[in-house]
Amino acid sequence: MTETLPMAGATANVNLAGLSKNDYRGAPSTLCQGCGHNSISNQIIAALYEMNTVPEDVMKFSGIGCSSKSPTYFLNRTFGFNSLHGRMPSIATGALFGNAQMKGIGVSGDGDSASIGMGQFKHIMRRNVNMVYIVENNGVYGLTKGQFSATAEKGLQLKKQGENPYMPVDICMEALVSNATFVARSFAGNPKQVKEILKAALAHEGIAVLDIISPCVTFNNQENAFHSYAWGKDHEEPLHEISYIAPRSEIILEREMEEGEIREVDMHDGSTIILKNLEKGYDPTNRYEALRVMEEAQRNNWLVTGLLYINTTKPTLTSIYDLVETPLNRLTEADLRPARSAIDKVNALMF
Amino acid sequence: MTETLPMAGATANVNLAGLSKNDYRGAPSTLCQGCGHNSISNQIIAALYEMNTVPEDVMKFSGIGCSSKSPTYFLNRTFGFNSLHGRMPSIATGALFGNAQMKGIGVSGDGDSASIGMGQFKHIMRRNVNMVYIVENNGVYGLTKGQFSATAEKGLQLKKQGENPYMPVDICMEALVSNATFVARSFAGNPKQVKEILKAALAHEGIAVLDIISPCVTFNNQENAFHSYAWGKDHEEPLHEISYIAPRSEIILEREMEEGEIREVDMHDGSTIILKNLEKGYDPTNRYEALRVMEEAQRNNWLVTGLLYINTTKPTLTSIYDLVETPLNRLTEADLRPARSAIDKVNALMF
Amino acid sequence: MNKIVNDFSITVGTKNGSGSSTANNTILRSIFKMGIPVSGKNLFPSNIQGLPTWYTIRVNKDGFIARQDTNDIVIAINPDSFGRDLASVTPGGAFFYSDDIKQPITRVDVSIYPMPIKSIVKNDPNVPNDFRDLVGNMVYVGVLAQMIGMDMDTILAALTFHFKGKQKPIDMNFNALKAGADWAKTNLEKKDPFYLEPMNKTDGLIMADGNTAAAIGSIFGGVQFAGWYPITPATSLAEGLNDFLPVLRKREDGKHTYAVVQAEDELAALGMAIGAGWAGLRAMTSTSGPGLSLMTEFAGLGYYAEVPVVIWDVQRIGPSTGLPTRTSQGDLSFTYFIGHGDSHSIILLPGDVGECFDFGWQSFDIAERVQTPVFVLSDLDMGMNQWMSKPFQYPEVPMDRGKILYEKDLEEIKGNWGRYLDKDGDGIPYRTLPGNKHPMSAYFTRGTGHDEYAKYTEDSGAYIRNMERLKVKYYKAAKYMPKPVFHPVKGATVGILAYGSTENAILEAQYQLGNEHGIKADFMRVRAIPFTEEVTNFLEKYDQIFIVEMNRDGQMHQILLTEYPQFAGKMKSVAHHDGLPASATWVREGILAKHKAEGGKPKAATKKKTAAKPKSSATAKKKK
Amino acid sequence: MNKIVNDFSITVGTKNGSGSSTANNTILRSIFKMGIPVSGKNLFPSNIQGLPTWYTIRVNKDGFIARQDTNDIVIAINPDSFGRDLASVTPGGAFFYSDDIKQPITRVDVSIYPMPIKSIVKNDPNVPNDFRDLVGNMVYVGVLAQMIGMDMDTILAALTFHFKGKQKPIDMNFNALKAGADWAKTNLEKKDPFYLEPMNKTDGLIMADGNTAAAIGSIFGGVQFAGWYPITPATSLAEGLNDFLPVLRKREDGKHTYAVVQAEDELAALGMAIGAGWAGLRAMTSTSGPGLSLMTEFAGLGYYAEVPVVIWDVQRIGPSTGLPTRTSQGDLSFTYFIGHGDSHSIILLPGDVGECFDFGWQSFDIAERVQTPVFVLSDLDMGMNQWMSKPFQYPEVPMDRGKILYEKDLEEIKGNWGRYLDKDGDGIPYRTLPGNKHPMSAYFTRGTGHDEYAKYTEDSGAYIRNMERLKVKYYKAAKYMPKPVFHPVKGATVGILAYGSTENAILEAQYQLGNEHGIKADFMRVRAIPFTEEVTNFLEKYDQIFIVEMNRDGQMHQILLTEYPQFAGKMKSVAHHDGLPASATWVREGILAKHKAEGGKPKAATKKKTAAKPKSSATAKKKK
Ligand SMILES: Cc1ncc(C[n+]2csc(CCOP(=O)(O)OP(=O)(O)O)c2C)c(N)n1
Ligand SMILES: Cc1ncc(C[n+]2csc(CCOP(=O)(O)OP(=O)(O)O)c2C)c(N)n1
Ligand code: SF4
Ligand code: SF4
Ligand SMILES: [Mg+2]
Ligand SMILES: [Mg+2]
Repeated sequence: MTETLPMAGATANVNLAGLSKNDYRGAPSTLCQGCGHNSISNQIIAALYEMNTVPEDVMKFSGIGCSSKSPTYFLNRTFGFNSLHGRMPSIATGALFGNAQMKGIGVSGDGDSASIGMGQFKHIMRRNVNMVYIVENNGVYGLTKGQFSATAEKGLQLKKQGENPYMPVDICMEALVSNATFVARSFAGNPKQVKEILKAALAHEGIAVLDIISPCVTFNNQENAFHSYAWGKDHEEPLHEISYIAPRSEIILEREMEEGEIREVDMHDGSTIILKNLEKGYDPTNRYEALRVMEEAQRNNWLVTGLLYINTTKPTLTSIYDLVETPLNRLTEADLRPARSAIDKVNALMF
Repeated sequence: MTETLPMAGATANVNLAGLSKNDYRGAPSTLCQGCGHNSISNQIIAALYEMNTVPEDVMKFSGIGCSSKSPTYFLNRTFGFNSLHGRMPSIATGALFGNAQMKGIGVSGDGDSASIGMGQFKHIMRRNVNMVYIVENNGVYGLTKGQFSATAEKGLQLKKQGENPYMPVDICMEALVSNATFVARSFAGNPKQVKEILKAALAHEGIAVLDIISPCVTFNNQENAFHSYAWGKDHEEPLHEISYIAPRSEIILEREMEEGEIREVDMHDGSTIILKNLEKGYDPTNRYEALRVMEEAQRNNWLVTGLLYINTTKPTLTSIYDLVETPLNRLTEADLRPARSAIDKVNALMF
Repeated sequence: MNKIVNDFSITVGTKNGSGSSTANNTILRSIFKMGIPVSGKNLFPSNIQGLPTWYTIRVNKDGFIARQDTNDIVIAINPDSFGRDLASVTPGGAFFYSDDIKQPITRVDVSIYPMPIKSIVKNDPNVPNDFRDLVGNMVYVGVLAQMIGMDMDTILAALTFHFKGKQKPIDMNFNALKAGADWAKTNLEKKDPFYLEPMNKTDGLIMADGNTAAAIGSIFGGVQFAGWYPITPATSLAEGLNDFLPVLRKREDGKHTYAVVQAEDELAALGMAIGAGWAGLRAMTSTSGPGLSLMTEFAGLGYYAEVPVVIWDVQRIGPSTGLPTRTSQGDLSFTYFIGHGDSHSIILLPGDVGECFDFGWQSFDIAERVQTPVFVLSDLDMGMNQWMSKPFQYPEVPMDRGKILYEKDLEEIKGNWGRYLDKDGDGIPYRTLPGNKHPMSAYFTRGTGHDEYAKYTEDSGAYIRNMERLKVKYYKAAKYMPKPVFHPVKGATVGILAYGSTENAILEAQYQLGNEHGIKADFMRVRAIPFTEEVTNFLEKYDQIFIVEMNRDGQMHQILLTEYPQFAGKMKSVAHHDGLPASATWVREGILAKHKAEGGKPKAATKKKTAAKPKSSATAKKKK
Repeated sequence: MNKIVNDFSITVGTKNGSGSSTANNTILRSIFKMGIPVSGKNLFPSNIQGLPTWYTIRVNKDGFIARQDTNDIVIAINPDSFGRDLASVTPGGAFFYSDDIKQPITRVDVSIYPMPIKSIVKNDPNVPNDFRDLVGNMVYVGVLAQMIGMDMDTILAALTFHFKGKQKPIDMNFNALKAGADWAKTNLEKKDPFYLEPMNKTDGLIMADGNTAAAIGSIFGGVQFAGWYPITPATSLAEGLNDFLPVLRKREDGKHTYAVVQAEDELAALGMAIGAGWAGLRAMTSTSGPGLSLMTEFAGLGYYAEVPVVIWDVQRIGPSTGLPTRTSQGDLSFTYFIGHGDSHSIILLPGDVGECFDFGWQSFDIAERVQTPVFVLSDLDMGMNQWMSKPFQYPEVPMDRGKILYEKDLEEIKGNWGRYLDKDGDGIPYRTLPGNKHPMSAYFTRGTGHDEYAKYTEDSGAYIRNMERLKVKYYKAAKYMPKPVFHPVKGATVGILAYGSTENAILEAQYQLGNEHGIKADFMRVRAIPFTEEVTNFLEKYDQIFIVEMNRDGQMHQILLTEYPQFAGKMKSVAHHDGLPASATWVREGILAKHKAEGGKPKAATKKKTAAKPKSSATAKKKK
C-alpha cells in the first residue's frame, strides 16, 4: 500500500516546475465580489500551475477596464504591462519580440477589444502573435459604471443607458474572419471548461482568442436586481450619485456540461443565457464549419462554448521574422552594432 | 414616327432633375492615368445622373489616400468632407445627422478602411448609417507609394516591400459579420456592373458597402511591369529616388459578364484575377449563404462580384433616433433653447 | 470648552460601493438647507467595490468652503482605513466609528464615539437583509445629526429630494437615521466642540455638480449632437445630457431635435461631433485626459478646417491613465498647443458649477461665431462634486449662430463667396451648410492646404495667407471670451492670477494673506484663453503676480510667459499637484514661499480678524 | 558680360511621375563630383502623377548652399507650368525649354534656349517607345551640361552610381545625354553668364538624404525593433531600415537580430515600439505630423511608465493634413507638451544629414539611459533631399544601455530593488527585462499611479514623489544631450539661435548681415531640449537674440520663454512658414526687421566682400 501514497513532505504541494500554486498568484483582487473576472483569474492560475509553466517564461498584458485590472491578481512573478484602453495588442506585439521564446497572456474586456480596441484586436489576429488573448466579455463597461459595450446584445436595457439598438460584435466571428488560428468561447461560470480551454490555448503556437462570457454582477443587474423587494424599483437614482452593489455570489454551473448539451443559466439580472456545448463530431479545423456554427448560434441566441476553430499550420509573427535563437533582448553590442569596417561600405554607397 | 423622337432641343441632354451630366462632375482628376479610381468616379457621376439625384441632396465623404481624393473629381455641387486617414466613418456619421434626408456617399481606400480605419469601418456598419460606403480596393497604399495595405493578398510581392506574409482583410466578410445591411463586390474594370450596384446601393436605406477592386496601375506593377523589355529589371532603383510610371490604360472588361460566369482578367502586373459573377439563383437576403459564398471565394481565390447581401428591415441610425421632420440643421433657437420657464424647473431639480 | 459653531470639517471613511453616497449627500444637503455654507468632496478610488473611499465636508459660516486639509470630525466605517482615519483627526476633534471594528483606539486627544450600527440595523424588522449595509449608513448620519445638531426636518427634506418623494426608501432610510439619533441621544455624551446652528447664507442657492450643470447649460445652448465615450470623471456630463434632454427638449410629437451617440472611442466621438458641427449642428463631446490625447488629430482638423465644436475636458490628474479619480488642472498647456503644426486653442475655464452651466451654452455661441473647436476645461472636483451655486440663469442673449449663408443670402450675393475669404477683416469667414439648395453653396472641406475658395492648393502664398488669417481670427476672438472675475482688496500690492475650481481656496488664502500675513493681493480669475485686455491690465499693474494652479509645471504660467514675455520677470508660479481639491493651505503657503523667495517681508501673522471680510464667491454671487 | 562661375541656381520644372528625378540627380551629383558645393531641393506635389513639380539646385563656390529664392537658370519641360517657369527666371538668367511646348516667350531679358528633346529621342533607335519620356529627361541634362560646362566623366560616374553599374540603362541614358550635348554644341550659342569650373571643395564628402542617414544611424545604434506606418515625408526612413538592415546586420546563419513591422496605424506603430522598448529592445518608430498626433496617448504612457523608445518626426507643414510635401519646423511646441497632464519631452534636433546619422544611434543611448521616449525632429528638407555631408562617422563610444539589472545583479542585491526607486539621485531608476529568471525581477508596468515598487497606488504623496522625480530626471538628463553648435564671428553684439535644417540659410544670412548690414551676430544651433548650459550662457551673453525658425508661431521662442523667463525681454522671434527649405533671404530680412523694430541701426549694405569668409557648415566640417 505504501507505493500508492503521494510523495512525502513539501513536494506534494509543488508542480513539476517545483512551484507551489502560490507562485502563480497575484495581489488580492479589488474587483467586485462575484465578478466573473475573478473566476477566470483563478483558472489562469490553475492552468499554468497544472501545466508546470515557469511564471518567468510568460509575459502578461492588458488594456484598461475591470477585466484589464485582473493581471494584477495573478502571476506576481511574471512581467506585465497594463497598457492603454484598447491598445493591449500593439504593446504585446512589440514586447513579445523581446523574447520570442516567451508566451503572452493577455486579458482584455469587451469594451477594450470590441469598442475602442477593434482595430488593434483585428490586426493582432492577422499577425498571429504568439499569445492567449482573453476577452472577459460582460457586454458592459464595468469600470466606468455600466454603459453598453459593443458586445451588448440588441435590445439589452441598462440603467441610465436605455435600450441598446445595435447588433452585438461577435468576438469569435471577428477572430475567425481575421484568420485567428485558435478561437474558443467559454463561460466564466464553467470553470472546468475555462481551465481546459486555457490549457489548450497556452499550448497553441500563435494567437488563441478566448471569448469568455464573464458576468458583471454590478452593472448588468438593472431589471430584477431587487426583484424580491417590492420597493426595489423605487430605489432608482436619478442623479447618479449612488452605486449600490448588493453582494453577489459568482454564477457557477453546478455540473460540468456534456458535449452537445444545451443548458439554461439564470443570470443575476433575471435574464437567461442558453449555453450549448459543441457537438461530439464537431471538427474545429474546418473554418467554414466554424462560421456555420457561429451564424447558427447567433440566429438562435445560443451561447455555444468550446473550441470553435484551430489551425496549427500558420507561422507565428516572430517565426515569420526568422529571429536568432538568443532572445533579442539578450543580444549585446557585438550582435547589434555593425563592425567598424561597415561604415566605409556605407559611405561608399552614399555617392 | 414623330412621337418616338426624343424631346427636342436642350432638354435632350438633361435628366428628370433637369440637370446635365456636367452638373455631376467634379474637378479634373489628378490621379494617375489608368487608375481604377477614376473609372469608379465616372460611374458615380453616371449613376447619380441616371437616378436623377439632385447633387445638393447628397453629402460626399472621404478619408485620405488616392481613392479619398476622388470625391474632388465628382459632384462639384455637393457638400463634401475630405477628412482624416481612416476617419471618414465618424465624420459621416455626425454630418448625416445634420440633415437626415440627405444621402451620404463615401469613398475610402483599403488602407484607409482596413488598416488605420478598421475600427471606425466596423462600427459604422453596426450603426447602419444611411450612406454608400465605397472601398476602392487596390491592395496597396497608392498615395504613399506602394506599401502593402491590409487587403493585400498573402504572398504578394511588391517592390521595396518584399512579400506580404499575412492573410488579407476581406472587406465584404467584415461588413457582413458587422451586420451591414447591404454588401456588394465589384471590379472597376466592369463599369456597367459598378454603376448598377451603385444605383442599388444609393436606393438602399442604410449602410451599403461596396468593395470595388480598383487596380493601382502604378504600384501594383512590380514584377512584369517592364516585361516586354529585357533590360527592365536592370532599371530598378535602390535609393528610391525614382517613381517612373509607364502610361497605362484602364483595365476594362470588353464584354459584360453573365450571371454565374467565371472569367480571367490579366492585370498590368502580369497577375490574373478570376472574376466570378454570382449565380442566377443566389439569394442575397440570406446572410448565411453570403458567408458561405465568401468563404468559398476566399478558398478558391475567386473574385466573386455582385450583390452579396441585402437586408431592408433594419432601421438606419437617424431613424433610430426618431428625429423631427425638419432637418436638424434648419432648426432655430425656438426649437433648440428650452423656454425661459424651464430654468426654474431645472433649478428646482437641483435641490 | 468653547463651542465651535459652523466652522469645521467632517470626513467619512467607508468602502467604495457600499452605498454611503446617499448618506453623505444627506449630511451635505441637510447642512446646506440649514443655511450654512458647505461643500462636500468625494475622494474615491478608481474601483467599483471594496476599496477605501472618503467623503469630506467643509462647513464654514464665512463661506470659505474650499476643502480643508484637516479633519475635525471623522466617521470611520471601513476597517481597512480605520488606523489612517483615526490618525487623521485634528487634536481636539471627534472620532465616530462603527463598533464592529475591533481595532485599538490610540488617540487620547480626540473625542471617541463608538456607534453600534450593525445592531441598530439588525433590530429594525423593516430592513431586508440585503439592505442592511446600505441602510446602516443612515445610522451614522443619525448619530452625527444628534451630536452636532443637524435639523431633522432638513434631513427629511434631503431624503425626500434624494428619493424623489418615493415613500418606501425615504421611510426606511429616515427610520434608520432616527434610530441612530435616538441611540446617540441616550447613549453618547457630547465631548467635542462642534455644533451646527441655522443661518440664512444659502438662501436662494442651489446645489449641483458641474457635469450636470454643463449638460443642462449645453441644452440651454441648444445642443443637437453629442458624441462621447465613457471616461471618469467626464461620464456624468454625457449621461446628464441623456437625463435632461428628454425632459427639457420634450416635444408634443415625441420627435427629437438632438442625438447623443455613444461612440466606439474618443477619436470617433470627436469625429462625429466635428461632422455634425460641420453640418451645422451645435455639436459637442466630453472627455478627460486620455480621451483628449486621442482627439489630438481631430482637434487639428477642426482648427484648420474651421469647424465649430465644443470639447469638454473634465480634468483628472496625471499623464497617461494617471489617477482617474483625482482632480487636476494638468491639461492646460497640452490643450493650448494641441495638434502638430502651428495651432491655437480657444479655452474656456469655468470656475464653479454656475459657470459650467453658463459656458455650457456660451461655448456654442463662441464655437459657431469663431468657427473653431472650443475647449472647456473643467475638472473632477467641479465636475463630480456637489457645489453650492447661484441658480442657473437663463441665457440673456439670443443664440449666436455666427456667419452662415443660407439660400437667400447666396442669392443676394449671386453665389459669389469663398468659404475662407476674410470679408470682414476679423479673420472669420462665412460658411454654408449641407442641404443648402443653392447650386453655389457647396464646398469641399479638407484638412489639406486650401485657398480662399476651399480649393486644394499647395501654394505657399495661399498657405501663409490662410494661416495668418487663422492667427488674426484667434486673437480677435478675445472679444467673445468671458471676462475674468476680479476680486480686489483694499491696498493690494501684489496680484494673484488663477482659474477654474481653485477660486474658493484662493479667496480664503487671499483673506488669510491679507489679514494674517500682511500681504494684500488682488485676485483675478481668468476664464478664457485667448486672454482679454483685463488680463493684460492686471499683469501690468503689480510688481508681483502669483499664478496659482493645480499642476506640476505651472502650465498657465507657461502660457502667460509665451503671451506676455514683457511681464516674465514678475510672474511667479505657484503650482501644486496632489490630486485633491484645492485647499487654502497650499495656496497660502505657496504664495508665502514665492513671496519670501522674492525678498518680500510678510508681516507676522496677526490673530485679530478684521470686520470686513470678503464674501466667498458662491454667497457673493447670489447678491448679483 | 562677366562670367558667373560656380554661383547660381538651376530650377527644372517637370511633371510629377515623369521620371525626371534621375536626370535631376545626375545634374546634382555631377556638380558635386566636380568639387563644387551644391544642393538640390525637390519641390513636389502630394500626388503621384501629372502635377507640376520642380527641382532646384544651388551651386555656390563659397559653400552657401541653402535654397536660393531666385532662379538663374530655368529648364521648362512641363507645359502646365511653362508660364510660371518663364516668369521666374531672374533678369539676365537663362531659360531652356522643350520646343514641343508652343507657348509665347514673353521675356526679352533672359537668354532663351529651345531644346528639340522629343525629336532627339525619337531619332535614337535604341530607345523603346515607352521610355522616350524618361530618357528624354537626359537630353536636357546634356544640353545643360554642354552650356554650363558640366564634366562628362563626372556625369558618367553619376549615372554609373545611379544605375548601380548596370550597363544597359547607363548606356541608354548617357547616349541620350550626349545627344543633347552634341545638339547644343552645334546649335546653341552661349548667351548667359553661368559657368561651372571644377573645384576641390567637396573632396571627402558624401551625398545622402537625412532619412537614409537616420536609418543607417539607427542601425549603427543597434536598432532591433521598428514599428511604422507609411506617411510622407517619413516613409523613406523606415524603408531605409528595410533596405540597409539586411546588408549591415547580415549574419552567417541567415537569422535576424531585428524586426521591422509595418503597423496598421501610428497608434499601433508606437504601441509596438513601446512594447519592444519595455521588453529591452532598441525600439523606434518614424512618422510625420498627423502620425505624431495619433501617437499622443502612447507618448504619455511612455513618459509616465518610463519606457525607452525613439520617435522620429520628419516634419511637414501644417496643422491637420496640411501640405504633406512641404517642409516645416512646426511640431516643436506640440512635441514638447505632448500628452495630457504634466509631461516633458526630450527632443533631439538634427541640423543636417550627418546629424541624422549621429542622432540615429545616440537617440537610443539617450532613450535607454534616461528611460523615456526620445523625439527626434527632422524635416522634409533634411529627410528627403540629398545633402552634402561629411562621411558618416562610426560611433566612438560603446552603446549605453542605461540601468538594467540582470539575474546576477539581482542576486547581488538579493532581489531588493524597486522599479521606480531613485537610488542614484539622478531621477533615473533601475529596470529589469522580461525573460529575467530571477524570481524578484518581475514588475507590472502601468500608466496608472504607481509607487516606487511599481505597485498601483492612488496615494497623493506617492504621486507627487514620482512626478517630481520625473522632473528631476528630465532636467538632469540635459547632460546626455548633444551640445549646441556654435558659429561665432568676430565682434558679435547680437545672437542668433536656431535649430535643424536652417543652418545653411542662417550661415549665409549671418555672413550677409555682418558684411552688408554691419550686424555682427554669433550663431548657436541648438541640438536638444532640455537645454544644456551652453544655451543658457549664450542667451545670457547678448542684448538681443534672434530665435530663427520655420513655423508661424515661433515655437522655439515659446519654449525658451517658458524655460528662460529671465531673458524674455531680449529674445526676438523670427519665424517664417512658406513650406520651402529655408533661404538666407528670409532669415536676413526677418532679422533686419526685428533688429530695426528694436531700434538697431544696421549699416548701409556694403558691396565690398571681405576676404575672410566663414566656411559653410558642410565644407567646414570636412576639416574636423
Ligand atoms: C482612452 C480611454 N478612454 C476611456 C477610458 C475609460 N475607461 C476605463 S475602463 C473602460 C471600459 C472598460 O470596459 P471593458 O473593457 O468591457 O472592461 P470591464 O470593466 O467591463 O471588464 C473605459 C471606457 C480610458 N481609460 N481610456
Ligand atoms: C494619420 C495618417 N497616417 C498616414 C498618412 C499617410 N497616408 C496618406 S494616404 C495613405 C494610404 C492610402 O492608402 P489607401 O487608403 O489604400 O488609398 P489609395 O491611395 O491606395 O487609394 C497613407 C498611409 C496620413 N495621411 N495620415
Ligand atoms: S463592476 Fe462588473 S466587471 Fe467590474 S469588477 Fe464589478 S462585477 Fe466585475
Ligand atoms: S498611385 Fe495607384 S492608386 Fe494612386 S492614383 Fe496612381 S494608380 Fe491610382
Ligand atoms: Mg466589459
Ligand atoms: Mg489602396
